[in-house]
Amino acid sequence: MAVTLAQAINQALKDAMSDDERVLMFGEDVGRLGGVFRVTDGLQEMFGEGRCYDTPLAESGIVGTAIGLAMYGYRPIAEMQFDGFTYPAFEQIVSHLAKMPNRSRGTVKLPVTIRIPYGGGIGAVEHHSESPESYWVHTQGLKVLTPGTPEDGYSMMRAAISSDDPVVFLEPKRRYWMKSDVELPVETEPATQAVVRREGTDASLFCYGPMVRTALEAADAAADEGWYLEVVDLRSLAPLDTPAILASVQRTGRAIVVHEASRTLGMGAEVAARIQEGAFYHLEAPVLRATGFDTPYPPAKLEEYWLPDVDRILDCLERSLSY
Amino acid sequence: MAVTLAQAINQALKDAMSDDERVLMFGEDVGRLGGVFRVTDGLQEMFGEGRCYDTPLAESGIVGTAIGLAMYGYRPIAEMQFDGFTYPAFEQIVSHLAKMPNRSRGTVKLPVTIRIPYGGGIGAVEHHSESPESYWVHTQGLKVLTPGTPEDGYSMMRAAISSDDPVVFLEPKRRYWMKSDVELPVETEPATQAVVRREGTDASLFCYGPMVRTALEAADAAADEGWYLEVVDLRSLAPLDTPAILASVQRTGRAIVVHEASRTLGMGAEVAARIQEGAFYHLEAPVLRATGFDTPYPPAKLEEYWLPDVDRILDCLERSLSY
Amino acid sequence: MGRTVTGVDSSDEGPPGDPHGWLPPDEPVSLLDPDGSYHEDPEHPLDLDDEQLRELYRLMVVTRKVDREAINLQRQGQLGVYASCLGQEAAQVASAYALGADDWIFPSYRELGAALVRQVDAAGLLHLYRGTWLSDHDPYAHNFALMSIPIGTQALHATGFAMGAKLDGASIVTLTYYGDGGTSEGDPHEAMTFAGVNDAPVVFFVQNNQYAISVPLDRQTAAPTLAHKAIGYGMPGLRCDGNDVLGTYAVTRRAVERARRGEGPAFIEAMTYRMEAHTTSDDPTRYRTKEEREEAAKTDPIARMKNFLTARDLYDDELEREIDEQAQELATYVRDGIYDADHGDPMELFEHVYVEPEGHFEDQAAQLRAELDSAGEGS
Amino acid sequence: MGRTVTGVDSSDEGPPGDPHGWLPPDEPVSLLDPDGSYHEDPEHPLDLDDEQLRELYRLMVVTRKVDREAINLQRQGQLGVYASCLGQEAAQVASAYALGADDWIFPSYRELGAALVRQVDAAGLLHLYRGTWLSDHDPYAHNFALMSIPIGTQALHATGFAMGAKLDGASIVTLTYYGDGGTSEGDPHEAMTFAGVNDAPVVFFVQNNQYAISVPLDRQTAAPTLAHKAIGYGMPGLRCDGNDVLGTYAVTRRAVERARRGEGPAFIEAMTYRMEAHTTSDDPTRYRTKEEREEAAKTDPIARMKNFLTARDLYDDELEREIDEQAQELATYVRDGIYDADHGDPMELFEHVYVEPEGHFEDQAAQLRAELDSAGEGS
Ligand SMILES: Cc1ncc(C[n+]2csc(CCOP(=O)(O)OP(=O)(O)O)c2C)c(N)n1
Ligand SMILES: Cc1ncc(C[n+]2csc(CCOP(=O)(O)OP(=O)(O)O)c2C)c(N)n1
Ligand SMILES: [Mg+2]
Ligand SMILES: [Mg+2]
Repeated sequence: MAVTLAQAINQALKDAMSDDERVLMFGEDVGRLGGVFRVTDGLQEMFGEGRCYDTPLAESGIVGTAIGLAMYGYRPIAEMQFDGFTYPAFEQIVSHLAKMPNRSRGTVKLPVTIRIPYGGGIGAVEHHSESPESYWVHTQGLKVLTPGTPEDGYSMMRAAISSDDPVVFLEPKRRYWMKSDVELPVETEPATQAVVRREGTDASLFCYGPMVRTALEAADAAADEGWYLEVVDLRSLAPLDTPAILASVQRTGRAIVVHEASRTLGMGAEVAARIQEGAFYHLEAPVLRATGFDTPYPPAKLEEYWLPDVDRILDCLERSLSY
Repeated sequence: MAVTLAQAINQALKDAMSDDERVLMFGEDVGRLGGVFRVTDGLQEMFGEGRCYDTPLAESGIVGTAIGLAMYGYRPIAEMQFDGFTYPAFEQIVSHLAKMPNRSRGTVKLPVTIRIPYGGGIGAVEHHSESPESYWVHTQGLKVLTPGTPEDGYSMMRAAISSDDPVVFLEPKRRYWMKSDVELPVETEPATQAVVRREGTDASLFCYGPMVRTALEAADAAADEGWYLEVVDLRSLAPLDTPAILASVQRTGRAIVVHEASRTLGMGAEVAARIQEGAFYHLEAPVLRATGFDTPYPPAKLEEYWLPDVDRILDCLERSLSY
Repeated sequence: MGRTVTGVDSSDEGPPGDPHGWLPPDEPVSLLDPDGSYHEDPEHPLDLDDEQLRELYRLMVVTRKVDREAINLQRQGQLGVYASCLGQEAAQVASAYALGADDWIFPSYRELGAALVRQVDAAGLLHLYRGTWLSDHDPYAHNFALMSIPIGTQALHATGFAMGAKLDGASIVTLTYYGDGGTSEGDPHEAMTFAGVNDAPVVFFVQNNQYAISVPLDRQTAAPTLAHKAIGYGMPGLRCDGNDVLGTYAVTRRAVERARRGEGPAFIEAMTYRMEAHTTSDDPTRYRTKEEREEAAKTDPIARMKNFLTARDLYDDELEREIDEQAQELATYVRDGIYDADHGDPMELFEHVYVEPEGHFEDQAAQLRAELDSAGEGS
Repeated sequence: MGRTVTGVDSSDEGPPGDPHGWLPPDEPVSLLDPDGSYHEDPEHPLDLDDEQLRELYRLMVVTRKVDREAINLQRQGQLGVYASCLGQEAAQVASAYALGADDWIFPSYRELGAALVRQVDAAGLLHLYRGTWLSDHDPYAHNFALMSIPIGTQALHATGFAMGAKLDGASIVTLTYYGDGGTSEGDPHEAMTFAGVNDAPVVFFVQNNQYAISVPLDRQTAAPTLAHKAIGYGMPGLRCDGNDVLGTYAVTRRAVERARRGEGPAFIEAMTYRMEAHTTSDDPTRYRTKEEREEAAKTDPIARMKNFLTARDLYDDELEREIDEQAQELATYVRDGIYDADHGDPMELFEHVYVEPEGHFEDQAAQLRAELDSAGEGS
């Protein structure tokens, strides 16, 4: 059956809410409207206004009440409408959601899932195309997951909701309409493991979320030229599956990290740092980064020039091979 | 004259406010109290309640009104009382302070300085010892400066206030009482350049803010063992002085980055990524990181175990030399 | 009709300790009925001459025309998205018109009407929605700040600016727009707090169009009205019929002049209705009925002003033609300015990040330059 | 003297459209004068028996004793810092006492008195200030949430918890404490908004102790009183003399029971005074006079309750001795629990970050282990 990423996540929400009545879904416009991307479509009808509801327009309120609901015993899923609108909730996420379990010496569990549609490439206006993952990954105490396929959309969302730890769940919005042929429910690899999406010998491409497809396309293009790229979908940005990353580089000797976020202190920095720490003698070239630039996210008409694409990845490959 | 870092910053504020009546200073308790660290001591007396004033307890309000004041033509300096209390202002900093000049195609300038006492080691309760620099450095459009000496405290603060770009000015609070023998005013190297604090041949220590002194102590200790470390004070975290970083590694062949912030996506990740990108063939060992752990900042009695110190730096040196 | 708004009068020197003078009236101030009949209100005398009355009408008609053009442009793929102000023309035009030339406006993303009062280049304004740049007008040329998308954030900029004007001794008032949904965010709360304690000359103008995307007003507050929030900050909470251009003008005008006299900020709730979808990406059939929408259309702000002018003999076919032509002209101008407008130079992405660049973009700019060159060669 | 608080009575079914019923009274409710004389108030009958009256007194005295002990411990270098509740004992004890056993408290960092009502281990509580861990009590054992340092943030947790209780059909009310300064932050605003629209059974209890560190109330709001904020969220804004343990109890009790009946949230402003420095790190001589402090001491909450009990023949030397002994006992217990208490095991730093650890700390934990071992060897 052809399932889009948005449908897969929607189904995961439905199944989780059916299986466990402590699961709640709330946020701006998630009720009657079904979310601006329709990811929560039908939930309010199925589970009532008590379990799927529209909140006031206040993101700190959404996350802060999620924490209170979780303390009570619920398992809240909170939607932030867009990446760029999570920032009002920053304090609640960083100072409480991430830290309260640790603060409490483990007596308070916060099984909260924060859903965030993220990334660009959809021609949107400002603040609707950002990639804020570094903010969450640098914040200790959170798990940060991001699916790159509809299968993972379903399976990783179920894992996020079942986790007793707070999870930031980043949904690559430009892939919401990407389809897979799959029967739901489906269970993929454990959510905190990286997965090799394509094996290769000449270099490793590390990618996640919206860039998984792009990386696979780059690998296709490279294969046409006789270069075989291994594509590793990181899936979990925190924790980061360092062993899988190192294993791939040990096979290929070269690494390129791909992400939409700006380069400086994007995930590429951390992946590069870990690779050179852990596989120093295996590296035949520096770890390179095919990323967005160190400028604010551009206006829609210029985003194609800003976002990493197959060409930028192949440029990196060329540079890597030149060492 | 013996001047502490706190006094040097205080003098910089006074001199800037004397020189330019558009400079304002505000925040929580900066007026009558002179700030919880007395960094704004005497300003309200000298310049009146119009130019140095206490705000309501609301950090988003502090930064948001700073933006409006800057649009009007003032040069506001806003104090966030502690690192851990900047988060309510996150949206105003990330979505407006950093982006509005770019958004406006350069017609709107925001010469705002956000002063943030940061870092640990003072035995404080939770939220008072954090090192949030990665959040600001990953946010494109901000300049992020941090002095490691009283001289720089004065000179870099003057530079921050004179800059037409928004500056996040991170003050290493555990060094507020550190003294230098210096006559003020003093002008040190340009604020966005890294400075070699001590020359060496065997490895480079990259540090900033509170860790400058620690790195120098480590270099002393290493010298006793016959190893000569070059100590580079980064000073400007955004932009990062990559040429100076690479030049040092080209001299020494080894690099260790030191910071209090948690390791994952701390500044060490970016510095490591740039070094291996830019000086791949010069590296005799991986860039190592002597940092805080990937856990929330610890309670006061355990902070000595969490914070990087001379021993942790020397451990890194030993590992580096073992390659 | 329209209980008097106390607390906004300069003669009302009662301390805020007397809360009753500061509470909103039961009914919003309204001078024009939906059919266009006019009520005298001694508290709100009209200081508008015939030309100005016609001007208010003209501005509303032009706004509607350009708004429609923008929707068309979006349908034709020329804009990525657009947030219409259909039905809110009176609220925007009247409030902006109540300001003096030196006063500043801090809009959200829906204030085409206010922008047109300020003669902001409407084609430039739409570049935000086209995505050719993030904004395209000089705020200092029109005292009209950039449009602000993160909800409610601009209320703080307006407050800070007003604090600055006051400190500088300038006779400038600021007015900021946000929506009913926006009142739930923390920023407008902090803005009103700052404005209150600093007696800042700022007017918080909320267009209560009943919805925040799909979420109706009753999910945003349990307060009797949004204007009731004002007293919690020690400022008057005013209400007006936002579809009545005269009532809205009168209420805003008094608040603005009061602020200018140094008597502090005010909050205005303008009752109106978002007749279009939230944006062109939205599907309002999912959350409201056709009937509701049709009912709301009966309160149309433009029709009633036309009736009013007609009754006063201020409206005739010639005026109609003249205004229609002007509206068409501006719509055409906007169309021409947007249609197939150049996407701009990608290299500009590196140009405005810092006022004082430090050269650290050079490698990334070079990378993009090379990418552009090789794409050019390839194509 | 204490105008009646309307709007909190279950018989008051007036719609929120009638704002007058929801506005705070001119004077805070007070049943006990500073000299201890008692006023009957039909709106606030006391439902407390003699034992309970004595219990309130006992709790205040014990709170003050332990508070003093904590200050001593800080002076002796045993605590890093401490935020005293001196002068606020009545506000805290009375409000916490007004709750049922299943109700939850969401405190800030100053609520020793409320914690003692809940029999939270006071030595455990002080570990936060000692720095031996970030908190050291089980919230579920006392229905007392962890202390919260980021100002006002806990108001949202209390609201979410109350929303949960309501959804679950449980008869649980939550009460959250924050300060006058805290009312300026965005979070309490959002909390009151959420509470209002969800009719959540939560009581927002603000201890207006006149200062936020050095900043006096008039820099936080231009509103007539903090309680005026409540109407902007459609809930009653109540005020009480926070140094009057009986008035505070009565006002809180009604708000709590009202919430329990499903009639929604309430806001209480308890007027009190922070008699100590903000924390032991603070120097209040920089911003307030000795005279002001001395004036405030005259309204001491404990002295007046003692007079009241004495006048009712509920107080004698024996009770005094008994209470003093109890207080001394707890103070000694706290002292013993804190003095030179073990700093804990640094390896614990890795233990609670995640409930479901993923093993990715192993290398860092090993690093610390090695550092500890080598330090052990070295010393
Ligand atoms: C901080 C933030 N959160 C969410 C959004 C997404 N969003 C855009 S408009 C809107 C509704 C705004 O409603 P209202 O304030 O009533 O203004 P209106 O659109 O009706 O003019 C939302 C939720 C946003 N722009 N900013
Ligand atoms: C978000 C945040 N900003 C700043 C601080 C620093 N701070 C701690 S207590 C305090 C004053 C609080 O005043 P108030 O709310 O009146 O409570 P009180 O201390 O008087 O009980 C401040 C500014 C903080 N803890 N959290
Ligand atoms: Mg609206
Ligand atoms: Mg206070």
